[in-house]
Amino acid sequence: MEEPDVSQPGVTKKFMYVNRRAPYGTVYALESLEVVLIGAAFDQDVSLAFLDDGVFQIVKGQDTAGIGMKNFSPTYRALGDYEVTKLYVEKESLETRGLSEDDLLEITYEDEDDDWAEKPSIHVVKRDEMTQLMAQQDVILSF
Amino acid sequence: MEEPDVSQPGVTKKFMYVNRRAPYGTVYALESLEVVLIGAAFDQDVSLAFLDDGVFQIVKGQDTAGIGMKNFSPTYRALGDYEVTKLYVEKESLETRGLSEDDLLEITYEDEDDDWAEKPSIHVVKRDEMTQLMAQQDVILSF
Amino acid sequence: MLHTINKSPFETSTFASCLGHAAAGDAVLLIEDGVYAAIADTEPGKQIKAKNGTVSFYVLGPDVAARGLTNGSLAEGIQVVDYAGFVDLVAEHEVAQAWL
Amino acid sequence: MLHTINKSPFETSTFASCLGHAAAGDAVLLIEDGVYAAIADTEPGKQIKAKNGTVSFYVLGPDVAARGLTNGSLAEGIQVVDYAGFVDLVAEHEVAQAWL
Amino acid sequence: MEQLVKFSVVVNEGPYTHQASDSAYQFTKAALEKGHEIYRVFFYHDGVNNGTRLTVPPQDERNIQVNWTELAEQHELDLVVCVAAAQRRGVLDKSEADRLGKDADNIAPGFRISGLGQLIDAGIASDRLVTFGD
Amino acid sequence: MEQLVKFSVVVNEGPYTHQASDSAYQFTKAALEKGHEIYRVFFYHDGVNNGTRLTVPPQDERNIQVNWTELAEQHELDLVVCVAAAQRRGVLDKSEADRLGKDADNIAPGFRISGLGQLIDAGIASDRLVTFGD
Repeated sequence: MEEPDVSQPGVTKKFMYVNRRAPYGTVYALESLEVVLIGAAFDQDVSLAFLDDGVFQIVKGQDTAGIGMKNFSPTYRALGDYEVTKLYVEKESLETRGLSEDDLLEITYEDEDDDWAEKPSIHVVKRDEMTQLMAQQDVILSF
Repeated sequence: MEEPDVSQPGVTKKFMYVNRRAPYGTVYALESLEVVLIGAAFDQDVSLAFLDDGVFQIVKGQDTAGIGMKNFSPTYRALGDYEVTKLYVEKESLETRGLSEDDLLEITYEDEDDDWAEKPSIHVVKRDEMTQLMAQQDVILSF
Repeated sequence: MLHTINKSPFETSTFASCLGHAAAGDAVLLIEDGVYAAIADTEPGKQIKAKNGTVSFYVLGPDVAARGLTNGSLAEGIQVVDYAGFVDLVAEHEVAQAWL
Repeated sequence: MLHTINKSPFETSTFASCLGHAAAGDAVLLIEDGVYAAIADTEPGKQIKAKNGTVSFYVLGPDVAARGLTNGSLAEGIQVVDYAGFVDLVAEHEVAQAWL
Repeated sequence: MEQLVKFSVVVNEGPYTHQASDSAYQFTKAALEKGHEIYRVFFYHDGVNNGTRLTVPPQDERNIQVNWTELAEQHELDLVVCVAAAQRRGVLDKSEADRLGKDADNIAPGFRISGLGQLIDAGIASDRLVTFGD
Repeated sequence: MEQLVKFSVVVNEGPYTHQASDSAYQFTKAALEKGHEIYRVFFYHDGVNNGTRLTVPPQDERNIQVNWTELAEQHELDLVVCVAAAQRRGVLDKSEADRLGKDADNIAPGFRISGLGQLIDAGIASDRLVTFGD
């Protein structure tokens, strides 16, 4: 049903998914993740940015049994299998929310260029680094 | 289609409609106004509160021709005809937004208890007065 | 009066506006993304601590757990309730006002 | 880069976040409820004035008129465009980023 | 003993996009379990989109419309979809569809379409009105 | 002379509740009037609700669905409704309805249902991607 329909096989663009919203209160986080998974089939240069309330998406220990909704946070941990390995998290956004990197999911990938060594996908960056990363993109998808 | 179906004819409750959102960007202001108009047939003790971005709903001079949406601001001026005569506007909300009472629609009603004298429906109140008004209500509808 | 807040205090001004209109003796219940206001040692968490006593603060436990927050990470004095407790709070207060 | 903002700066943190991530030479276009940020002598209006020059600010005229604001009431230096001007701005910048 | 209360619930957002409908459902269920009466659940704004039977969520996800329909069946709930809001957004029952010249309808079992007066009536007739929205 | 550009437009909110669809429509129309190409309009999240033919807005209000349908007819626009988002929210075409065992469909003329890959493809194939949402 979801066949990759790569109309321009030669083109590689830098895609950034910008996540600025908390999970569960609205569906944007979940449906954004669905785009990332489908997009992974297109062999583009993909990164994810988590800033503002978006950092709450990757907080560990989520347990949704009580609200009757699906806990989709484990899917972030599987992103490495889809070759999505660059997750940039804004330091200032964490701090404002009383969070540190220890509160986040452990998300890693196996680096095929380095004997499949397991490496962290999450990079905590300062706001001005985030600004620079955004400036390098060809396509920015925000939901 | 919209017959008033007053199930408890003897009951009069204090209803307050709390408006906290700007018009046009979202439909809440318009659809809230639709409730006020229908609600007027029920002979309750009705007031409207405008605070936060809700004060933008009653700014005068709205011209929606360029965005292809209906300008519903004239309807606020007709509220007196529906015996909706108490519109409380929060002073602090106006000030934060660079507005004063002069920027608002002139909304008046004819007072049947005072020889049909024309009187202002809008009352600019301070935040603590707004808090007190809210505390007196039986039903608060917020959209 | 019972006030409910369902928005993140870091994203919208709803939390601030509600606190600005909560009278002494009122109760405030944080639900959905509103529960983020309860995180201790944040700006909203400190405001809750400061206002606690004048106003009673509650947070919906199932929404806290969904978001990976632990009850221990919440600002002091906030009471955690479940949906049945939410129902009780509405029943106990004459009017419920939703801050959306 | 062209940034678009469609939220009121008085209601959400979108405006603040966008300005915090706009690089020198970028353009910012205010649309829908985002146009309220352009009102002179408000906190966001002052921030626009302060950042103007480093970043170029635009506002969508039809959204300004719909909300009863006059071009004279807008912060100094903001340029008013129509939908055709919006299209031009997107065309002139390599990437458009929507701050929602 | 706790005092029993007559509630009405207002749902202002559609299914899935916002948690409002889920929260309203959990609240309503909890109130019924405690023996309270639910006088009415009123769906307004995008909330009317909870009342379409055409939704097909993924199998590992809750079916919000079916949840409401089943709760209504179990407890004889009055689920009212606002007619004006529903027409704007394309939620119709058979008679509305016929009257408006539409070739299909999509209202879900257990929901009925009626006017905004039903919301005001709920405010008057209920002890408490609880609103869920965005 | 101005350079012509290939745009794609993303619409993330449904009709009426948010201005997003109106803004996207005005933008698309203006781009076409200037001679630019619109490669695709992609409807995601609640944006899929723009694609139901069952809407009946008041007569003095714009008909957002009809606006899109007519613009698509005039300019051969590719209006794509995301299948996953549409199923969650009850927007179906005839073949989806048949396949999923639903007794009605509601897709509007000029819209087609397809996968999220169409969004990524639009990002790759277009010079500019413009998003309208909430």
